[in-house]
Amino acid sequence: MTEQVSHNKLEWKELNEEREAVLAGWPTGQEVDLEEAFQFHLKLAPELNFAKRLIQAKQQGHTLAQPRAGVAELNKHLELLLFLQNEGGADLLPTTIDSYTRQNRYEEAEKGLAESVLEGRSLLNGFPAVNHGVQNCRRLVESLSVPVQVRHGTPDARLLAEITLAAGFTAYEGGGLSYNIPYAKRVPLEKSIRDWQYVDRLVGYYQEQGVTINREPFGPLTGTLVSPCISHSVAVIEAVLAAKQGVKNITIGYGQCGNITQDVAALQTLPVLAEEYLQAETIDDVEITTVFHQWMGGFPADEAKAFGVISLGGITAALGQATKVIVKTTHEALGIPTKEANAQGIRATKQVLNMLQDQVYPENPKLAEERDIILQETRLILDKTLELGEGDWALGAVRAFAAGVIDVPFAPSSHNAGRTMPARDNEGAVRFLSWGSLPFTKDIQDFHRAKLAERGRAEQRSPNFQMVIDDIYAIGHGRLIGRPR
Amino acid sequence: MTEQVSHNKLEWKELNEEREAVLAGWPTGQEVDLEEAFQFHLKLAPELNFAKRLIQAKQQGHTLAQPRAGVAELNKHLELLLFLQNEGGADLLPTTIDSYTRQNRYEEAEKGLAESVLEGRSLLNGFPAVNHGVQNCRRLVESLSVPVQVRHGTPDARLLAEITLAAGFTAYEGGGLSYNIPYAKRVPLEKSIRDWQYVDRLVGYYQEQGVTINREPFGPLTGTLVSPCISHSVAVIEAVLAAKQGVKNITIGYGQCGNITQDVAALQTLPVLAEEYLQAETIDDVEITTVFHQWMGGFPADEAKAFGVISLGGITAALGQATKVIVKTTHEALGIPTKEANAQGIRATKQVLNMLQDQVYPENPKLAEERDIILQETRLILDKTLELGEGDWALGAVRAFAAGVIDVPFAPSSHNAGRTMPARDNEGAVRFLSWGSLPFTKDIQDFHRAKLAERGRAEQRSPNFQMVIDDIYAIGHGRLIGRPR
Amino acid sequence: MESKTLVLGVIGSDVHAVGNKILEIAFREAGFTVVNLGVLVSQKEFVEAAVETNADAIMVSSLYGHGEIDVRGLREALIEAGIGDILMYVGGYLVVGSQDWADVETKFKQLGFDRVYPPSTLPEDVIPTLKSDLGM
Amino acid sequence: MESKTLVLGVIGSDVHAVGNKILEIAFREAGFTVVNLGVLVSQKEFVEAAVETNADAIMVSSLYGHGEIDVRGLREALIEAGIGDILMYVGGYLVVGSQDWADVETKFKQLGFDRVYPPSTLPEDVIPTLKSDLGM
Ligand code: B12
Ligand code: B12
Repeated sequence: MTEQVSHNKLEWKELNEEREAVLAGWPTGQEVDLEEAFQFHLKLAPELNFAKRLIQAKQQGHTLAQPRAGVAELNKHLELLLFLQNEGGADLLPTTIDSYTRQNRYEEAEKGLAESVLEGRSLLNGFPAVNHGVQNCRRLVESLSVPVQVRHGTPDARLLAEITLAAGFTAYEGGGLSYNIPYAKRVPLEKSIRDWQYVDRLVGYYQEQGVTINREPFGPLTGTLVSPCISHSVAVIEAVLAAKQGVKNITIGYGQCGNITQDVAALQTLPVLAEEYLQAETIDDVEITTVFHQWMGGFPADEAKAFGVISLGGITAALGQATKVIVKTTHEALGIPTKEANAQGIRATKQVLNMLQDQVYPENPKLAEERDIILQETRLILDKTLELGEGDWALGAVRAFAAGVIDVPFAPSSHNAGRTMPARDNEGAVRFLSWGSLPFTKDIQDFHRAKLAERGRAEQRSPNFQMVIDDIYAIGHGRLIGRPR
Repeated sequence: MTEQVSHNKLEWKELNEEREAVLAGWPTGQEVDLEEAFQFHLKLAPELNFAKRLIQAKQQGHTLAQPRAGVAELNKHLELLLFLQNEGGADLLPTTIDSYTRQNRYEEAEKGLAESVLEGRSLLNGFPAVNHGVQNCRRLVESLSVPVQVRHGTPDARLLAEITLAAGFTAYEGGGLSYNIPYAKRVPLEKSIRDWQYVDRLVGYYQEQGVTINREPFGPLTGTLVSPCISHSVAVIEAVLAAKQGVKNITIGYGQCGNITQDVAALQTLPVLAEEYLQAETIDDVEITTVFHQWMGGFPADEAKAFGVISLGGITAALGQATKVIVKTTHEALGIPTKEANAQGIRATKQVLNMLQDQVYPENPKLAEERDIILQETRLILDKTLELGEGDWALGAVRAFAAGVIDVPFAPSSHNAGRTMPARDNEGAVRFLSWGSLPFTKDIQDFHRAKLAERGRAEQRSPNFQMVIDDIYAIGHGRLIGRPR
Repeated sequence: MESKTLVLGVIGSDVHAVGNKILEIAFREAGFTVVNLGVLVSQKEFVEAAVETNADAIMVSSLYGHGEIDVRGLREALIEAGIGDILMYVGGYLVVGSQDWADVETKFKQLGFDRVYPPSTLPEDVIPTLKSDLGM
Repeated sequence: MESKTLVLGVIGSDVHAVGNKILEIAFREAGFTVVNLGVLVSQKEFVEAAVETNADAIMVSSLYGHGEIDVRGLREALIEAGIGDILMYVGGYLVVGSQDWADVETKFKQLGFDRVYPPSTLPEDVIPTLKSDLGM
């Protein structure tokens, strides 16, 4: 595929043909009626609008708690969401989409749904919203008393967006980079970026009608030792790409790494960078909020230990003043959680959020240094990306991934260079053992080298790939750093 | 009772008569044979000695986890401790004594024990060690692979100490102030101080034979909004009193208040103050370690929320580098925990301790300010105490409590003035709404006034007793600060 | 309306003082005359105080788990003192561990209490019932 | 001793890549020739790769919960391709949610797998068995 992408705003009128094809992708596409959808949204109580709820929380300085959850059947899914709202005290709700839908395999999703009904248990790992269609999905929005978001992992999420937004969902996760590199193998970035521009343009169109939909690039990427500079770079690019299509309410995210100082620094720098690069594009009417994901890598199988990991995540979110936190469950290492386990994760999280509501991580030199490193690294990556794109962020992103200027560790995509290798330093912060082609200055390279050498000395081994493997298993085995045993 | 106390070392020889009377307090007293006990201790594996284990942890910079636990019957109690060691991963073990024994009501304890055997469930809230006697208790020490401590709340703990130390326990909690004021109503301080000097002298005598027993003043006192300056003052005085009797290994404690900065400052200042006042008495051969108690006040009844509170306590202990942390359970607000719930509390705590093992709370100006306040306040109290005691800490303590110079909130003792009233400030730190007769300077009084006025403004109410009541219920109801709702 | 007198205390070897202080304040604010015996209160002290103050009700707390043992015979002692039909409430952590609440309630009603309250009780959960039981 | 060839991959629409990368490295270090198909691998790709490389065993991963659906017919496809008796292992989170492991194991054995592994499996838990199954 040739590099046809650009970051320019799509003309709504020119999308008509494409929209028709998209909506024809599955029979439920015919249910989409934009005019009717706008009316529905405009009549929706303000407290059910995700974007408004986030702005309110940001102003109040509160951190909101949101679970992940989705099962195949509509009634069971609604029951699940009501349970998380009423018994869990969730401030925001999700609808997690199954993996067939994420790969646009609606036939397989249909089969999985049918079998789930038959067996009386979900054989799908999420809610197949496309198969359920607009009217069914609307039952969710109408039955809940907190806002609800679509969460998935779909490289081509156009039909899913058409259907769920028309159904009244007010937030939509994903992006052309973050829902490709960790979630696909061979989808070209040109294609996923363009498909997500469609989604962003659709959201921008809702915005033009006075309906604000929240958009959220997927922060954690592969969830496994992703350095802040990598995920921040992706988050900023997707924020710019979304804003270019008229999106006005964006939540940028970051997945907990485990060193509290690094995590707080990451949360603090995230909006700084987004606003800086938006402003450089002379965009200044976008509301930016942040999301912190509780540890996204391997979890301990023991539920009590999992509660420890979950609480540490909640505490870090509060101290770093994230606008919302995505909550894990004590079943993380066991399988898709029961609704009870899911509600427990929310309640443990809310207890610590509430207790720390009026506390922030105190400003200190180590925190400032960590912020400085993240800012420097991310700017190096982003500036190089823009240079490669000759001023165009979409083109730049494609070329940056091809060149390894952005390079996500452990990603399945063949369009990711895969030459970086992260490892924890002696205090558990995520550093680079190999930085591949990340455009780091010599100073920064030396910084990483020194940090890992320090750990190496403490462990009496030279920094190597075994450290990485040990780090991958560490939290699951009850520690942060994979020390030799 | 006239003020007969002094802090001088008791002559071992002169204790003989008293020891005989004490040992005659219950038939099992006759089992005590000091020579035999020393032999047992001297042969004990070093990893079973509580004092040695603490020194090791302090040197390594690790925080150890210790539960509370005790049931009436010996076999059930052993089973419980083995479970906490093997399934909970406890680094240190307790033996929590029942409340009849704590009031020296051995007859009632005997009845409770008999009924417990009959009913097949513990009717006592702890292990009646005196009734079980030396040889039975020794089975515990011999069956465990980590050190074990006696934990109780006994104003007159002489017989309990004779029996449990002879049985091979290597740590003993309590003190003449901390096991009187929160645990008794009418016991004169002169009496409890003298009775605890007996215990300390006994420990000192073991020390002279080469057997180091760890002593731990009870840090949290009433567990409810106790300002660090109060508990630090009591801890330092008891450390000095113990050291004067020849105790060489002391763990001083503090109960979590909930504002992380205040809690870390409290942990950091605790050994500073202890060493300062010990040195002023020219004592410099005492090994000081610290213990942090997870929140000691009312807990949430919901287990998931309780896990949040427990984890926050574990995290604070790690960031404040306590030598050990006393672990709560998710059954705290339900009743004496099952062994499973107890083990879960330990595992959640150990997960966060391990994850934060290589992280400390970063040095910062707010932390320094908090330390400074605690140091100033505690020194004012301690210096006034010594002045009242005319250079004698025992006498000073008695007079300080009488004068309200030391004054523990919510204490049941009639020897406590009860004129201080704590409340949380706008960030949740515990301050004074009324400081009664605490010898605070005008600056410090103004500091507390300003802090509570700030909260008052945020809540649009003037600081008053309703705030205190709201704060008492707050954590149980899912928050730290008792905001009006 | 004349004020009713309550005798308040934590029974046995129990030293949990915080709830007792809060109850004292709350009952007083609700218009009762409160005779608070504090913690570590024996059966004898409860009976004597009730007789001496001509009390309308006795409010027993037990938090530490031995309540089951400590309250046995209290109703009988009141009968003996000639005030056998005095209203008597109990509240707190009444047994060791967490047992089925219905069983605990039955057990303490059999032990002579008119009403039995779990530990999560707030003063406002009790006061209306107390007033109605006392015909206020 | 000649090296044995393993075909490795994560089946279906599953993108969990981390365990797959670790297994590749571990099997290689243990002396196997590893053909790693990565994530998002169809049954067809497994069969073709096994035939083409004359593989000794197929190692299927499924983490995302749809494994149960995705592996149906794989053994039959191998039979059809003439390598019906090839050794085949499966591991990961094989079903949605956490079900009784014995049931899961039985289910996947019926689906044609020689050995079935739960998610907590470490490479060192598998390699000895694999070597012995392959007569190494
Ligand atoms: C603070 C505390 C302490 C402090 C007490 C300081 C002091 N002198 O007051 C200290 C640390 C000294 C302490 C000691 C002990 N404690 Co304690 N303590 C607590 C804790 C954490 C909070 C209690 C509290 O103050 N709550 C706040 C007040 C406002 O609530 P409350 O006391 O429950 O009272 C309210 C209601 O119960 C109700 N209520 C109470 N009485 C009555 C009466 C009537 C008539 C009515 C209508 C209502 C009513 O109304 C009150 C106001 O809302 C509780 C657990 C919890 N709740 O989280 C354990 C707890 C009560 N303690 C317990 C125990 C066992 C002990 C010890 C034996 C030590 C041990 N083995 O762990 C010793 C006992 C010492 C003794 N001889 O009594 C257990 C009791 C277990 C059981 N019954 O199965 C508990 C439940 C903890 C646990 N899960 O193990 N404790
Ligand atoms: C990281 C992660 C992700 C990352 C993956 C990034 C990437 N591209 O690799 C992201 C965030 C993208 C992700 C996405 C999703 N995930 Co995910 N994820 C995880 C997580 C946290 C860790 C996985 C991991 O890397 N572990 C570390 C490696 C080393 O271990 P491993 O993968 O288990 O592999 C080892 C063993 O299983 C074994 N093994 C594996 N295969 C085989 C094969 C053989 C033959 C043998 C012998 C052994 C073996 O050996 C390996 C090495 O030790 C797990 C939960 C957990 N474990 O804590 C969930 C988990 C696997 N994910 C899950 C789900 C459902 C999803 C999603 C559908 C989203 C959702 N609904 O929540 C999507 C699926 C996307 C897709 N189409 O596949 C579920 C699966 C639930 C179930 N089966 O019931 C889990 C269990 C979480 C949960 N409890 O809900 N996920």
